[in-house]
Amino acid sequence: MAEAVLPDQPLIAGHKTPAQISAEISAPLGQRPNRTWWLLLAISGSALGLGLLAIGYELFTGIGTWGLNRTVGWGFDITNFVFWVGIGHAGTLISAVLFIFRQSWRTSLNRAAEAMTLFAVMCAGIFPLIHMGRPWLAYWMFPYPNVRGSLWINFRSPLVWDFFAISTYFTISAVFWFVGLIPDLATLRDRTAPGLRQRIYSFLSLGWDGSYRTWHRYEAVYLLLAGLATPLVVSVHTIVSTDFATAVLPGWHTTILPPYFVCGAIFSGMSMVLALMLVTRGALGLRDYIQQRHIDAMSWFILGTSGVVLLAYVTELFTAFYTGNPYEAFVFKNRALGPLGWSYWIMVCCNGLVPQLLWFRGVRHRPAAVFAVTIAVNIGMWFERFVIIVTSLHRDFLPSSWASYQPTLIEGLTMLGTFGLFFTAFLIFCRLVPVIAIAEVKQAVVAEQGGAAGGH
Amino acid sequence: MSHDSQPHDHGTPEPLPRRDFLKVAGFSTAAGLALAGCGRQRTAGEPALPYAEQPEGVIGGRPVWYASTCAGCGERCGLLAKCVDGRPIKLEGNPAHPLNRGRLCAVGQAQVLGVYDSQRLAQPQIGGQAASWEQVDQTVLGALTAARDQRRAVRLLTDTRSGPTSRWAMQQFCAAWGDCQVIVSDALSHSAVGEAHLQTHGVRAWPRLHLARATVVVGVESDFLGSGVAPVEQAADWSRARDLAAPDGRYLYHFQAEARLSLTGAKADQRLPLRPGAAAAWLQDLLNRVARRLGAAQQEATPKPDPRLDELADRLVQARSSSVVLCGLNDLTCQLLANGLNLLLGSYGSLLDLNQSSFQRLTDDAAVVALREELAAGQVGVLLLAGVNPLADLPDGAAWDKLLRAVPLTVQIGERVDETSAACRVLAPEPHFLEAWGDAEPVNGVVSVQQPVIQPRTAARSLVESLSVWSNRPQGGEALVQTAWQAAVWSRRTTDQGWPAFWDQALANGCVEVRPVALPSSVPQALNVAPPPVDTAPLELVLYAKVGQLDGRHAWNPWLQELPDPISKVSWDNYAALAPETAAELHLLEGDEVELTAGGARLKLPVLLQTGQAPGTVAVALGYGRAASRRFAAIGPRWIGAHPSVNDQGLVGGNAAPLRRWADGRLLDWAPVTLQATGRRLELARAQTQESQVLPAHLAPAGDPRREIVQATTLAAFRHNPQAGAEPLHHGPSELWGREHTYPGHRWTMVIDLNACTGCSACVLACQVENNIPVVGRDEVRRRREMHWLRLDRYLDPTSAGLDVAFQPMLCHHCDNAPCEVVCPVLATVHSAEGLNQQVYNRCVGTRYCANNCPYKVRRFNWFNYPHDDPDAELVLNPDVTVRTRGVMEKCTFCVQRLEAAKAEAARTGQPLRDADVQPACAQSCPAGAIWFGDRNDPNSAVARALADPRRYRVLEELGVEPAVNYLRVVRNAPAAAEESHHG
Amino acid sequence: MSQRVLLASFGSAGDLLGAARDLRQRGLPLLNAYTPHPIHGLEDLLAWRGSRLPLVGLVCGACGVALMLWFQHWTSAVNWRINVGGRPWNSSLSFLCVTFEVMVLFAGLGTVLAFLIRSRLWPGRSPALAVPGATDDRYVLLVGQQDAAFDVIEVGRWLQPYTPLELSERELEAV
Amino acid sequence: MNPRVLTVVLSVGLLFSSVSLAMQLVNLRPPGNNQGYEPQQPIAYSHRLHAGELQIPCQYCHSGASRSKHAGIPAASTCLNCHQFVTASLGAVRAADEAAKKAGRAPQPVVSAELRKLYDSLGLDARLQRDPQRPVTPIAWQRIHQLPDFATFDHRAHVAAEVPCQQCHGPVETMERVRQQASLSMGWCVACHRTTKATPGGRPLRPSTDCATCHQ
Repeated sequence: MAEAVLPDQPLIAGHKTPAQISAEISAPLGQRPNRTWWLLLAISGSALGLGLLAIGYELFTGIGTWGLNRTVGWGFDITNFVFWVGIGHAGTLISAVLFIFRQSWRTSLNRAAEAMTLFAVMCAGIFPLIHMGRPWLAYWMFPYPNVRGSLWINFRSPLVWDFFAISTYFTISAVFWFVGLIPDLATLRDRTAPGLRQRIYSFLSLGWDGSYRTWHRYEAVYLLLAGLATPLVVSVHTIVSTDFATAVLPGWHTTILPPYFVCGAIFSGMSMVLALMLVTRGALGLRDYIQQRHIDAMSWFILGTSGVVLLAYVTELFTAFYTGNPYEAFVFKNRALGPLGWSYWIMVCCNGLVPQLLWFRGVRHRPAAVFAVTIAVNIGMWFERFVIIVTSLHRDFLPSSWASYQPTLIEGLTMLGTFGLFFTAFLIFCRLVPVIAIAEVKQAVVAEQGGAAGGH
Repeated sequence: MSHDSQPHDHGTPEPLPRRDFLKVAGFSTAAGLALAGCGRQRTAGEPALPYAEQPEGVIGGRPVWYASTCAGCGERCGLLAKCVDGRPIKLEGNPAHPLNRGRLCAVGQAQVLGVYDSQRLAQPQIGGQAASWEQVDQTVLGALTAARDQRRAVRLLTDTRSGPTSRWAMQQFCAAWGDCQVIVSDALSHSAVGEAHLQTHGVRAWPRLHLARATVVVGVESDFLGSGVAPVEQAADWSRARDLAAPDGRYLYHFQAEARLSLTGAKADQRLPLRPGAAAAWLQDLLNRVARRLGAAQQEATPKPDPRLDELADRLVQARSSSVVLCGLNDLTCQLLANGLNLLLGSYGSLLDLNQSSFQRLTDDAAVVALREELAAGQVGVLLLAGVNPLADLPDGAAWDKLLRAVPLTVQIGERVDETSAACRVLAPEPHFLEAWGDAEPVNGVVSVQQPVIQPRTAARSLVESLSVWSNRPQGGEALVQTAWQAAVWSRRTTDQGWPAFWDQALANGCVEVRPVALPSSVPQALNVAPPPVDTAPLELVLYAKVGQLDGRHAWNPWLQELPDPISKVSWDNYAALAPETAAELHLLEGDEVELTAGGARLKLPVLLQTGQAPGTVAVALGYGRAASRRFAAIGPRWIGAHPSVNDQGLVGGNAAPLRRWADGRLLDWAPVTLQATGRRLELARAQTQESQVLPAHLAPAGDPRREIVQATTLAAFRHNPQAGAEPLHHGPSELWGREHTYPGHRWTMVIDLNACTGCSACVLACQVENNIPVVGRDEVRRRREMHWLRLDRYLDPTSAGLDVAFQPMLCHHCDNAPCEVVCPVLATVHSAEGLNQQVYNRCVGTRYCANNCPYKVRRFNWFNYPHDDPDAELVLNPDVTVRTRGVMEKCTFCVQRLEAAKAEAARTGQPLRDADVQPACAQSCPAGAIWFGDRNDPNSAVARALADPRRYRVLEELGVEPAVNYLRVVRNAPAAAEESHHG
Repeated sequence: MSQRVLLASFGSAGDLLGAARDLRQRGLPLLNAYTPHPIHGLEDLLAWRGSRLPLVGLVCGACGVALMLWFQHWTSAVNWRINVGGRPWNSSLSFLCVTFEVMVLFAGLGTVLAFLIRSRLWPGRSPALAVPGATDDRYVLLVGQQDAAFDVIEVGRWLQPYTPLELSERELEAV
Repeated sequence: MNPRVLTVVLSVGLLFSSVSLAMQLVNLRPPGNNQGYEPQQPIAYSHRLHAGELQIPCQYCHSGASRSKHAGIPAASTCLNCHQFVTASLGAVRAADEAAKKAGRAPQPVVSAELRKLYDSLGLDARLQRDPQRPVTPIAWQRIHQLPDFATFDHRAHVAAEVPCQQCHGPVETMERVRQQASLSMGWCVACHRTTKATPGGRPLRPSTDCATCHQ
C-alpha cells in the first residue's frame, strides 16, 4: 500500500544507528520540559479541572443539570462517549492491523496511537458512568453473586455488551501497549542514571534483558495480541452501534450501523492520530521519524474511510426512502430539513467534502492544512454521533412527545473536561515514556539497511 | 361525641371514634410510610409508636373509606376519602352519589392536598394580629349589635353554599340581625341563566341538564364538559349519549359555536368559530330557522340560506324534545334566545329539568351590584365574606378595596389569606371540607353529607359553626347538620324511615335523595328579544376558566398548577391565546409578550397560538396571578440553570379579572381589547409542542402526511363497516424470537375509548395522587420533564373540514415484547407473569436507555430529587407506593399496589379476584367511563368484552411490541357536508 | 548446574547473524543472543521451534467461550428465569457479543500471563544476565563451552571478520 | 536482631492478624442487613413468657397480621386486657402478702416496675383508674423487623398462605427479648417464594417471584 506509493524513501530519515535512535527518541525524557509543554499542560489541566467541577456538580445535583428531557434521554453524554470510543479505535488499529499486514511505517506512530487509544477510552469510559442516574451503583452492571437471591444482569442488553466490550477493549489495549513498551522501558532503565526514575523504569521493565529467547516468545505473543485486537476493534464499535441498531427507534434501528460505525471510528481515529502526530513531531522535533510518507499514508487512509462514511450516508437515505417505512423516511427528512438540520449538514460537509482536499498534493504537503482537515473531520464525526443520537430521539413515533434538546453549560464543561483529560494524559505520556517504539524502529531500520548488511 | 362519622359501606358499619388517633403521634409502625425514598437504608433505632388506646375498627395500614362531599367547585360531587392510619390520602367519587356516580374530576382529586397545606390560615386574626376565637366572637357580636342599633345593614357575601345546613344557619343568622341579607357571588357567574328563567318561566332557577337522553346538543360558548357547572355529571352523560351500542341507534350530534377552543368544543362533531359579540345574532338566526321549520315563524323575512345552519336547524327540529341549545354566556339576551329555542324544541321537561333544578352556581350579579351601592352609601355595618375574593375576582376589585375598608367591620371567612384579606379586619379561618361537618344540595332533592375524616389541623371553624355563634345559638358542626337535616331533609324523605336510621344511612351512603323543594313558577312563555347589533371591535377578548384552575381559588394547589391545560398543554401560566391567522396579522409569534388593554385595565401576557380559535379574538384564562401562587417562588429543583415558577411579580400568570366588565348589572367575560407587543419574549411551559398528528409538510414522507395515532371514523362509515377507520399496517410485525411466555393467571389489560374521553384530565391527577408523583415546577415542565405517568395527548387536525380534535390518554402500554425491558442492563424493568411491565426503582441505575427505546415515550426520569415544596404535604403520600429518588426511572404500573392489595385481600377472604374488584386510579376516576381495566383471561370481564369491540386498535401495532393498552376509535357524527370530504 | 559461556558482542545485527552462522557451521553450541530488537532469521540459527504460546491463547479463549455461554445460559434460563421483553429464556443470539468479548479477554490475558511467567518477567525483577548495551546497540551472542577443549582464542579468531567489540567469559547458573 | 527470629516474629504476627481479620469477616454483612439485631426495649416484655409459657397466640396482640399489610404493635390498651388484673409476678404478690401478713396489715396492691411503665403510658393512677391529669403517651418500642421503604410485605397474604410466624420471625416464643433471626434479604425472601409449592395444610400455592409483588 503505502510503501508502494513511496518506494524509494527511507523509513527513517538520516541513516540512524541504533544508538542514535535510542538517544534521540529518549532525549525528551531526560530533559526538563520546555515552556510550551508547561503552557499546554496548564491549558489542558485547566480544561480537565473545569470538567471535573462540572462532573462533580452534576453528580451532586442530578442529571437534570444537563439539557436532557423525557424525549431526548441521551445527548452530549452518549455523543461524547461514542466520539471518544471512535477516537480510541485508530490506535489499536494502526498497531494491530498494520502489524499484521507488516506495514513497517506504523513503527513511528504505533506507540503514540496506542496511548491515544487508552486515553480516549478513558475519556469515553467516563460518560457511561456519569450518564447514569445513580453512578454509585454502576457495579451492578457486573454479574456477581449477591444477596438478592442472586439477581444477575440482563445479558440481552446492549449496554451490558458495551460494558464488556469497552472494558475488554481497554484491558487488551493496555496490555498490548504495555507489552510493546517493555523492551523500551528496559532501554530507558539502562540509559538512565541511578535514581528514582531509574528504579521506576527498572520496576516496570520486569527484568527485561534482551534475551533472544524472550524476543522469540515476545514476537509470537505480540502477533497473537495483534490478531486478537483486530477483531476486537471491529467488535467494540459494532457493539457500540448495537446500542442504537437494536433499538426500535427509527434512525437507530438499521442494520447498516455496525460497519458504518466501525468505519467512522477508524476515520475519526486516524484523523485524531494524524493531528496529534503533526503536533508531536513539531513539538518534540521528531521530523526524521514522522515524515511526509507517514502523512501521505494516513491521508490515503482518511480519504478511503471518508468515502466509506459518505457511502453510508447515501445508503442510509436510500434505504429510508426505498423501504417505504414512513417513520424511517420521516426521521431522515427531519435530520436534513428539521430544526436540527444544521448539525446534519455540518456532518456531511466535514466528513464527506472537506477530506476530499487531501487528494491534492499541495494540501498534503502543508502540515497546517492537513491539520485543519483532521480537525474538521473530528468535528464532523462528533456531529455524526450527535445527529444519530439526538435527531433520532427528538422526533420519534408519537408527535405528542416531540421535543428539542439544548445542552447546558454543565454538559459543555464536561465535554471540555474530557478533552482536558485526553491532552493532559498525552502530555504526561510524552514526558514519561518514549513516544515512538524504540525497539521497533531499530528493527525496521536494521531490516531496511540489513539488505546490504547481510540479513538474509 | 354522640354520633361520629361513619365509614362508607365498604367494610364495617359500626361507628368509629377516629378522632382519638391524633392523641398519639401517629401509627408509624406502618412500614409503608415511604417517605424516605428508595435509596436510603434505614438504620435501626427509630422508635415505633403504637396507639396507647386502640381505636375500634382501625387496623394499621388498612384503608378505611369515609363518604363525604367535595367542595372543590359548585358541582358538589359525592366522594369517598381513603384514610390510611388516620390520614386521608386519596379522594374518589362516591358510586352511590346520583350526580357523579363514583367519578371525580381533577380539581376534586386535588383537594386532598389542602388538608396538609401548611400555609392555610391557622388562627383567627383581628387587624392583622393573631387572636382567639373568643376575641373574634366578641368583636363580631359587638359590631353586629352596633349595626342593629344603628340600623345599618348586615350582609353576608358568599359563594354558592346550597347545603341545607348552610341555608339553615344563614336563615338563623339573618333572622337574628334585622336588616341582614345573604348575597351569592361566584367568580364564574351564571346569573343571566337564572334571570332569563325568571322572565320565561317565572322562577329564578338554573335547570339541571340531562344530557344522557339528548340526540342533538348545540353549545354556544358553553363549556359544559370542561369548566362548566357540573362537568363530571355531564361528561358521563355525554358519553352515554354517544353509546354506539344504544339499542335505538341514537347517537348524539354535538354542534359547538364558540370563540376559543374549549374542551367541549374539542369534542364537538362540528365547530363554528364565533365571537361572543356575535352570539346573540347567531342564536336569533338559529331561532328563526327553527321557528320557520316548526311553523312558528316570528318574522316574515326569509333567512339567508346557510347550509351549515340549515342542517343544524333540521337536526334540531328532527330531534325535538331530545335536542337542546346551551349558552354559556352571562348575557340576558343570549339566554332568553336560548330559552326560546329550548321552549320551541320542547327541551324543558326532557333534557332541561327545572323541577330538580341545579343549586350549583346561584350567583346573583344584580345583588352584588346592589351591595356595592349599599357599601358606597355607607349603609352596611357588618360585612361577612365567605369563600369569595372580590378584590381578585371582580373587575372593580380596586374599588372594592376602598369600600371594604370603609365598612365598620368586615369579616373574611376562608381557608387562606388572599387578596381580599388585607381589606378585612377580622380573618376567621375556615377548615378544609374534609375536616368539618357540612352538607350540600347540588341539585334540588339530592342532599349530600360532608363528613369530616380528620381532626382539623388548624384552629379553624366552619362557616355554619361561626354563624351559629354569631346568631347567639352556638352549636357544634355535627349537631348543626343534624338539626338542619331533621328540619329540612328528613321532612322531605320518600321513605318512612325514622330519624336515626335515616341519618345513619345518609352517613354510610354519603347522600340521600329526597323530594325536591317546590319552587313557584308560571306557565313558560318565550319572549321576543331583539339581539343587539354585532360588536365590530377589531379584537375581542374572551375570558374563560381553565379545567384545572377554574376561578383561581385553587391557585395554591401545585398539582393543579402543574396539570397541563388539555387544550393548550400549557401548565403554570395563563397566556393570550390567538388564532394563528390573527397573530400573523398582528405580526406576533408564540412567546411574544403583549399588553392587553380593555376598559382601562392592562395586563401583560405571552402570546400562544391556538388553532381553532375564532379569528379576531384573544382568549385569556381567569384565575391566575393569584396571591396564593406566591408560594411557588421556590418550587422545583434548585440548581444554577433553574428558573422560578413565578413571574416578575412573584405570581403564577397574570390576573385577568380587571379586564372583565360589568354591563347591565351582569358580569361579562368578553370585551373589546387592544394588543401591544412589549418586545419581551417568554417561553411557556408546554407539555406538548407538536399539536397535530399531521406531520410538517416539508418533512412528511411522500404519501404519508399523517400518523394514525388516534384513529377516527364517521358515524355513517361506522354503521356501514364497524371497522371503518382502521389504518392498514405499514408492514406486518415480524418475529425474530420465538414465544416462550404464557400468562396462565391474570393478564391485565386496558381499553381506552377515545370516543368517550373528553380530555378532562381527571385521570392525570388521579394517577398523580395515587402514585406519589412529584410536582416539578414550571422550569422543569418547560424543559419537557413533567413527571405525570399518564399524560393526555391532544391532537388537532387542521386539515379536517371542521377542526377535529382528539384526546388520547397515553400511559405505559405494558408491552409483551417490551423494548424497554430488553435494553435495561440490570434487570430493573422486566415482565411479570401477569403481563405487567414492572419497574423496580431500587434496582434502577438510571441509564435512561429504556426511555429512549420506548416508542410511546411514557417513561419518566427523576432528573433531580423532587421533594414536596411543603414538607407537611408529605403526609398525603400513598404509603403503598415507593417514593422515588433522583436518578431513577419510573412509569405507570397499572397501579400494581392496588392489584397486589386486591390479590392479598382475595387470598384472605378465599374469594377469587375478579376484575371488578380492582381498578387503577385513572380508570376509577374517569368521569366519562372511558377506561376499562381488567383481566383479559376472564372471558366475562368488562375488558374482555371491550376488546371485542370492532373499533379496537393498538397504537403502533406494526412495531410488534404487543402492547396491553388498547384504544377504541373515535366515531364522529360528522355533518353531511363533511362526511364526503372526510379522509376516513 | 553452572556452565561457562562466551559472550561475543557485536555492533550490528548483520555481524551477529554472520558470526552466528559461522559458529553454527563450526558446530559450536549457540545458547542464546541478547539484542536490542528481534532479528529475523536468528531463531533458525539458534535452532528453536516456534513458540507454543498461541496454543495457550487458543485454550484460554476456548475456556472464555465455554464459561460465558454456560454462565449466560445458567443465569438467564436456569438460575432465575425472568421474562425480559418477551425474549426466550435462553436468548442465545443476544449472548454472542459478551461471549466474544470474554473470549478475547481470556485469550489475550492468558497468553500474556503465560509469556511473562515462561520468560520469568515480573515487576521489580532485575535482568538475569546484565549484558551492557544489549538494550541499546549491542548484539551479543552466547556460545556455550561444553568441554575443556573449547579454545577462547581460537573462537575469537573465527569471529574477527564480524568485528566483535568485546569477548568475555562468564559462569552462568542456567541459561 | 537475628533475621531468622525476625522472620518468625513477623510470620506469627501475620498469621495472628489474618486469623483475627477472618474472624471479623464473619461478622461482616451487607449494609441494611440487621440480622441478629436485638435492641433494648422500653419495657422488658418477655415473648418467652407470653407466647411460650402462657401460649398466647401471636395474633392476639398482633391482630393486624390477618387483615392488613402490617401485623402491628399492639396498643397499650391491649395489654390491659390481662394486666388490669395481673400487676406483678406471682412471687412478688405472694411476698407482699406474706410481708403484710407479718406486719399484720391488709395486703397492698403490688405493681412491678415494668408494668408501672405500661400504666404510666396509659395515664393510670395507683388504683389503675384513668387519671385525666396524666398524659397518655404511647410506648416507644424499638422496631426490629424492618424492611427498606422500597420493599413491601403483606402479612395478610402470608397468614392466608398459613406461613407460620416463626418461619420469618424465628422462635419468638423462646426469646426473652426479640431478636431478628432472619437476614430479611431479598435472596432470603425469594428462596422461600421459589421453593414453596403448598401450604402446610397441603393447599397448592404458587408464590410469585415477580418484582412487583414486593417492589411497588
